[in-house]
Amino acid sequence: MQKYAINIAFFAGCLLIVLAAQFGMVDLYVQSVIMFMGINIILSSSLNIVNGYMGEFSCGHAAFMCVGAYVSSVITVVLFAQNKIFGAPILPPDMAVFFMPLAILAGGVVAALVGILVAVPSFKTRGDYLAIITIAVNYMVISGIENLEIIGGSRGFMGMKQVVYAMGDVVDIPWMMIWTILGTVFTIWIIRRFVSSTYGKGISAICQDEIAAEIMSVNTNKMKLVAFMLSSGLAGVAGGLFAHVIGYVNPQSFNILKSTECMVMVYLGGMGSLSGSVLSAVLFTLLLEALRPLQIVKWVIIPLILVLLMQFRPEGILGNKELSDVFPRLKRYFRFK
Amino acid sequence: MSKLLEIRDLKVKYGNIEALHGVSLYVDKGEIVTLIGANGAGKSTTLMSISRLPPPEAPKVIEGDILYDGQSLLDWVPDKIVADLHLALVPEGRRIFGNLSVEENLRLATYARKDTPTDVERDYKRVYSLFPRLHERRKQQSESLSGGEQQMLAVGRALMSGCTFIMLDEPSMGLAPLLMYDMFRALKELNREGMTILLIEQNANLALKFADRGYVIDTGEIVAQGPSDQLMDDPEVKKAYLGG
Amino acid sequence: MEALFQNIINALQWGSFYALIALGYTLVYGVLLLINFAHGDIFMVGAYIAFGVSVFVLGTQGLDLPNWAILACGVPLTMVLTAGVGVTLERIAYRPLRRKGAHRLYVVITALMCGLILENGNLALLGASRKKFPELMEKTIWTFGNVSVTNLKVIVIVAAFATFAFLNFIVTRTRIGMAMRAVSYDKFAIPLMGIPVDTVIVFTFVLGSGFAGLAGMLFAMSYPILEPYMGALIGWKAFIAAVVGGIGDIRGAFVGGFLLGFIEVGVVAVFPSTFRDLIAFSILLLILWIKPTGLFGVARHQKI
Amino acid sequence: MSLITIDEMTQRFGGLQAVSKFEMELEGGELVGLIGPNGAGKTTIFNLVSGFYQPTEGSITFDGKDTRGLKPHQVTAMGVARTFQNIRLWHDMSVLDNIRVAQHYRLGYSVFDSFLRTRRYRKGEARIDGIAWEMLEAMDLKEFAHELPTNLPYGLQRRVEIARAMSTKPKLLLLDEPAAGLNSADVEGLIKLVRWIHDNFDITIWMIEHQMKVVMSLCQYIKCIDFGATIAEGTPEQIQNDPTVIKAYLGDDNI
Amino acid sequence: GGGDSDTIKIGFNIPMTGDIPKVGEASKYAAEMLKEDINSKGGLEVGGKQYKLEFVYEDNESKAESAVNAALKLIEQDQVVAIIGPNSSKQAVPAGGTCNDNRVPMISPWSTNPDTTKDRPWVFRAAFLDPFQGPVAVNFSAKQFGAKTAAVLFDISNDYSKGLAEIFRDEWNKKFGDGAVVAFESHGTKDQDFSAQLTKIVSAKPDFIFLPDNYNQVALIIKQAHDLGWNGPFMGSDAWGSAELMTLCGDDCKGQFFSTHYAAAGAKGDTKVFIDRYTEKYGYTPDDVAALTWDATRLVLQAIQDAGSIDSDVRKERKAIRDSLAAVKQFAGVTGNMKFDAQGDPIKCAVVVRIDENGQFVFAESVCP
Ligand SMILES: Nc1ncnc2c1ncn2[C@@H]1O[C@H](COP(=O)(O)OP(=O)(O)OP(=O)(O)O)[C@@H](O)[C@H]1O
Ligand SMILES: Nc1ncnc2c1ncn2[C@@H]1O[C@H](COP(=O)(O)OP(=O)(O)OP(=O)(O)O)[C@@H](O)[C@H]1O
Ligand SMILES: [Mg+2]
Ligand SMILES: [Mg+2]
Repeated sequence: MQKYAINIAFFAGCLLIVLAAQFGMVDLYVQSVIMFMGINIILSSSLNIVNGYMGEFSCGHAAFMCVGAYVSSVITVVLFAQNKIFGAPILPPDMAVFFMPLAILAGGVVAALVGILVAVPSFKTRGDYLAIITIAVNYMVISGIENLEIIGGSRGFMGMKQVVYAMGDVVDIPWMMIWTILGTVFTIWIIRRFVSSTYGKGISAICQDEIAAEIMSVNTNKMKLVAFMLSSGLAGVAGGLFAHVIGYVNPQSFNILKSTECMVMVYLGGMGSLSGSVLSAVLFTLLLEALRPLQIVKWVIIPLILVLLMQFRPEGILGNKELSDVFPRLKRYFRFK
Repeated sequence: MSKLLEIRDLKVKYGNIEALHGVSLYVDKGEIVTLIGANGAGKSTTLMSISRLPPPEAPKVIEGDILYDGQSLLDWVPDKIVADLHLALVPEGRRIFGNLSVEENLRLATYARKDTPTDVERDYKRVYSLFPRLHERRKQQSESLSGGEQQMLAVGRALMSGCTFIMLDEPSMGLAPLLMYDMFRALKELNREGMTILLIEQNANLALKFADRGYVIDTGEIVAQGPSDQLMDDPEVKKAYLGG
Repeated sequence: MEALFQNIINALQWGSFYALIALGYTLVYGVLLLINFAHGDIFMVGAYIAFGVSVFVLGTQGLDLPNWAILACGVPLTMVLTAGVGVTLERIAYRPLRRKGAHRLYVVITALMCGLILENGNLALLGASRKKFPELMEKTIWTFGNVSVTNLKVIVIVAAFATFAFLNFIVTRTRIGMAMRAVSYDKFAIPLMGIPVDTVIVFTFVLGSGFAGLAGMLFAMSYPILEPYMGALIGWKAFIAAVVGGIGDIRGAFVGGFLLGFIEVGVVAVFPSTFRDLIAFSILLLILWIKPTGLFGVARHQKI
Repeated sequence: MSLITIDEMTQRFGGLQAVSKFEMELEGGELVGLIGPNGAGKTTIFNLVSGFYQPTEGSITFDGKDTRGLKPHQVTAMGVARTFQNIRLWHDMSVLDNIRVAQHYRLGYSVFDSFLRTRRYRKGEARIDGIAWEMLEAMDLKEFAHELPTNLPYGLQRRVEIARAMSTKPKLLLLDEPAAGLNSADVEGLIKLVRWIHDNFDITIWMIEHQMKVVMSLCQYIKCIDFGATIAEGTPEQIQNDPTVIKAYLGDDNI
Repeated sequence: GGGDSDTIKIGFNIPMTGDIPKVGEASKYAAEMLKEDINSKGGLEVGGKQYKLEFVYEDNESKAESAVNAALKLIEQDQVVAIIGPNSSKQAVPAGGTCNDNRVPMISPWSTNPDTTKDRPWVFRAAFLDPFQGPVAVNFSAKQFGAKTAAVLFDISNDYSKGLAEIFRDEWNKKFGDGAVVAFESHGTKDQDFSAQLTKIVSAKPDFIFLPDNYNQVALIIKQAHDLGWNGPFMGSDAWGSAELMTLCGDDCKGQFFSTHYAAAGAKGDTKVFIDRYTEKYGYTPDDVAALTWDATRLVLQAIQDAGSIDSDVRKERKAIRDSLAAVKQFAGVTGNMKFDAQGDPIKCAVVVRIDENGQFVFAESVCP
């Protein structure tokens, strides 16, 4: 019983948020901040698989987010929304309720496939050469979409709001909030289970000594493939949620800056620390919103804070530990690993 | 003879783990002294503290003093110790510069030398005659050298820095017997030319045979010391370190 | 045909800037294995310093020297001041981390942050208005048929080659150069050779940032519009160029810079320019696929 | 049928011929030594056998299968395990995890099982856990199971590395200078350990070592190479008294 | 918030950081000036009562998601009655959606993307759209340069630039037959070197080059075109309309034409007053963003006044503002007279200006729908 205390508390918390949202106890602004928090958690913890656990240096995470966002948006819009190019909805809009998670997952899957574009070179190259490949992929994806007139090119793509309304028409609850929370939980759940399995530890082995790993029977290429696809797939999920929360996507929303933000969150939290990634994503999102009134100064302060933080904790907030290693008592309530 | 190097109850820490709990030892000019002890006893730590290498890899001195020629080394920086005091260290695990060729590695060691080119030339000759294999491979990327070759390079490099006092941390590690003996002979030769030597060696028998005096260190403390032959007869030492 | 020649010249000039900046990246990387993401912004600061120097110190608002004098004093002054900026960064941001033995990627992220601070700090201080760089040189356009070259373009290209020759000499021929390469492999053993590590590192930053300053000045002369974010994109691309050339290797950065210049110009010349990034980066990807460690980078094969 | 047959194996690095026409045949169950001057090509031979390098010429047949073109992890899966000249443990993983991960090739479940924690997953984890603990037990490393390798003394790290290699259930165990960096007392321990392994597991051991004490007391048969080619082979006695070996390798120990 | 006190809160969703900080600055300056005007007069008079104005500025970092958050913050936390901005369509489109959902009137001063206002009764804009400006450019340049062939260079990642470029191309081809646009080249937003594209354009020998680009890039492009030996004319769009253009571009830009909302030089009446005061206050002549923000804000204020009284319930007040905005019959702005069509887009005239010898933007011609 006690072992699940946190799971239950967590579940209750999520439920509470949803209910609060439902009965207008927290206003839309707070809600959207919470949703972006969830999305950032997905981004940072998924990137942590590659940059943290596997010790690679991927700088193009936003590319996969972008792919996921566009794919899932196009699916939902084509299926459930009236659209200039794609015309009338194919399915009755109220079915969106059931298809939404599938669409978002589909986005994730396609993003994972794009992840292969990075994974395969990683068989041969490492470190900073791979970093370049990820950056290149980021630029290519953006440039590619800007040239895809059918989905709006650089004008961006919209219509997802209609789908969200359609869901609202069926049952009027804060759907996107629910999907985001589910997506976040799903991500953490999967990653935790993966990295704590012996199978997943193969990735850490590659990080710490690739040669030893290969010679000690770890199929390094396969593991890299898995790691990259998982990471980019989850980024795709984040993208799908992002697109439907805002109701509009634009290639430039996924440029190198976005990737940089993901990186910052990972290293802020600590390489190879899942709870660290979650923590840092929350902090980072709050920081961004809290300092909004500072306008220009904000973007001097935030990096300054981070630089100072690095000086005091040169291994990120949690280093490569989990919360449970820092506060062992937590172990009683929850299995972090 | 005068005490060239003297350590007075030295205490050092890695982070907040104390690795040496008050080590005292001295080396006279022109002497060969060896430091033996189990793995993890603190031998390398001692040498790294003498060279004043910076943390985190090297320890931090928290108590005691290190005197060289009567002056304290504590406020010296490592590169000056090599450049001005001619006190060289062959670190554990070789630490050669793998991206440079063998020759470049040797040349780099002469970076801070102030004496005449002829002396430098002489040292090149000496090193190459000491380790002919290095001469064969002088153009090769030192990264791809075999373990033993790398060890030779590490020692040769220290000699190229024009030192008068050399500290070696397990120089025979990974060396084939023949080479090992050759190297010890070479060191003896250098010693006769006036080189002072402080040696860490796993093979205690060999070390004591080679050295004039010895210290036995265990978990950060000196547990025995004295002339080599005396130590070799010490039953305690025999049992613990000479393998019965 | 003429278009071809014209584009070669365009590519040479644009590539020169990539090369100049990439050289700075590679220098620092070659010593600290640190991707100094702030480098693009140091370049930007260099441009602003050049602006300040040639307007408020030597120029119309200051001593009001003639243009040739401004150039003569401005270039070295800019290089020195910019070098100062680079060294300051290394002193206050990177060195403490290094001392604490932080993972190198944390230093990289710090560099990234420092870049942001430079960009937005500039924006906050000098406001959003862009700066116009004065014309320090009587522009002359030589035209052969439809191919036209300005004296400035020639100067830029020459400067790039000269810089390369100089840096290459330093790194491969001099002892400090050798020390620089050694530091990159193992900082720990450097002092044991009697070499002061920090001196070597500072020297590297002086070189790297100094030439970023030169690049900034030349850039400001060729593209006389300064804005805080001008260093970001070109910085990223120069980094890419450096890596494709084989990061850590001076020749690599130089060739890589021009390669990128030629690819970008070439793609625009041949394909619809809307596809530029897509095709250009695909080509780079291909190159890295065929030569996984860049053009000049040697695979650091693990000895086991 | 012999366990491993190495036929005319040659390895070049650019101009340099590190191994030339090396021949070796092991029936299975032996404990053999490989000695030779530094740079003779010993480690390279191990790298070739363990699939880390591909031979420039010649062939390696293990268990009747040609191992050329196989990746190291496949070779390991066939039953070749090794240790390294300088220790290569995964420093940020507990000793236990080091030994768990080394059994990667027979986890017997897929990535999705690891997500869903299926029965296959639990079975697989349980199995390798069992083997891991057995191995720790056998090598009496039990009390260090949850330590990080870096916190262990050098001697123990060596033993952990051997345990890790053993946990892949090899038929052939390659030890590259296992005694290097060990002090005399630990060397004694190592000798006992290797002998114990050889007696208690159905395994063939092939070791590189420069400490004659170890080689001579352990190996039944010794091969001495120089410049990548065999210069002498035989029993310890023969080798010790072989003039070419003395001249090229052993030398005399008066200092 | 709203009307319960005697202040009126209006939100500004503008880019103070990111790609186009200058735009944010201009908007803010204009708004500040307007606020001071009115508050110094004791406030805005509505239904015989004086209300002080309170403007809340939120930085949207020129990011889509940030614009949405900024909008929500203004709506929920600050309880503003109306929102001005965002300016560029990248943020205006999503933020417009948000405002429309939450029934808050929003006016984007600058956005030209039809989607911003399309099917969004609560969203308006102050700038004319590409489908109107495109033909203006076509007809004018055809007449002015007697051109048959044209080349276009635009910013592919800037939907304003891209949209206008495409409309221009289609219009031109319609007028002079396919292939009359001899070169259609693009560049990226942060690019600084355009010589490759220009080489292509120059060798295609068009009669003139259409350049729907931001003024900072315009300055570079025209310089580089001249370096490449191009001496033909350029035709520009309203994004040229910045005081900075001349400081950046210098002589190279003199003699070029561009279509915009108003001609600063030789302006009369309110426009002149506005320009002079702005110039005197901030040290440079206002660009089109400033002017459009000024108009957009005044539109809201007029709408508030038209509504007749301030409703203490913010929601009702917003509704009132929205209705009277939609009902605006005739509004005399510094960027010309306008009223809104069904979509909430302005119906207003465009002017084409010439950059004269002393860098003034002088009126050349006015085109009305
Ligand atoms: N960088 C370090 N950080 C933390 N602890 C360290 C570090 N280096 C050594 N130690 C610890 O300090 C103690 C002494 O280590 P040292 O390397 O001096 O032993 P040693 O006598 O050289 O052993 P060996 O014979 O294996 O070289 C050991 O317990 C070791 O775990
Ligand atoms: N990857 C490589 N590239 C080039 N040369 C190499 C490479 N690996 C080894 N060599 C060379 O091949 C020779 C054999 O190396 P190897 O490591 O096998 O020697 P070894 O017998 O293990 O010596 P030791 O006992 O010192 O470890 C050496 O001369 C070494 O320089
Ligand atoms: Mg040691
Ligand atoms: Mg070897």
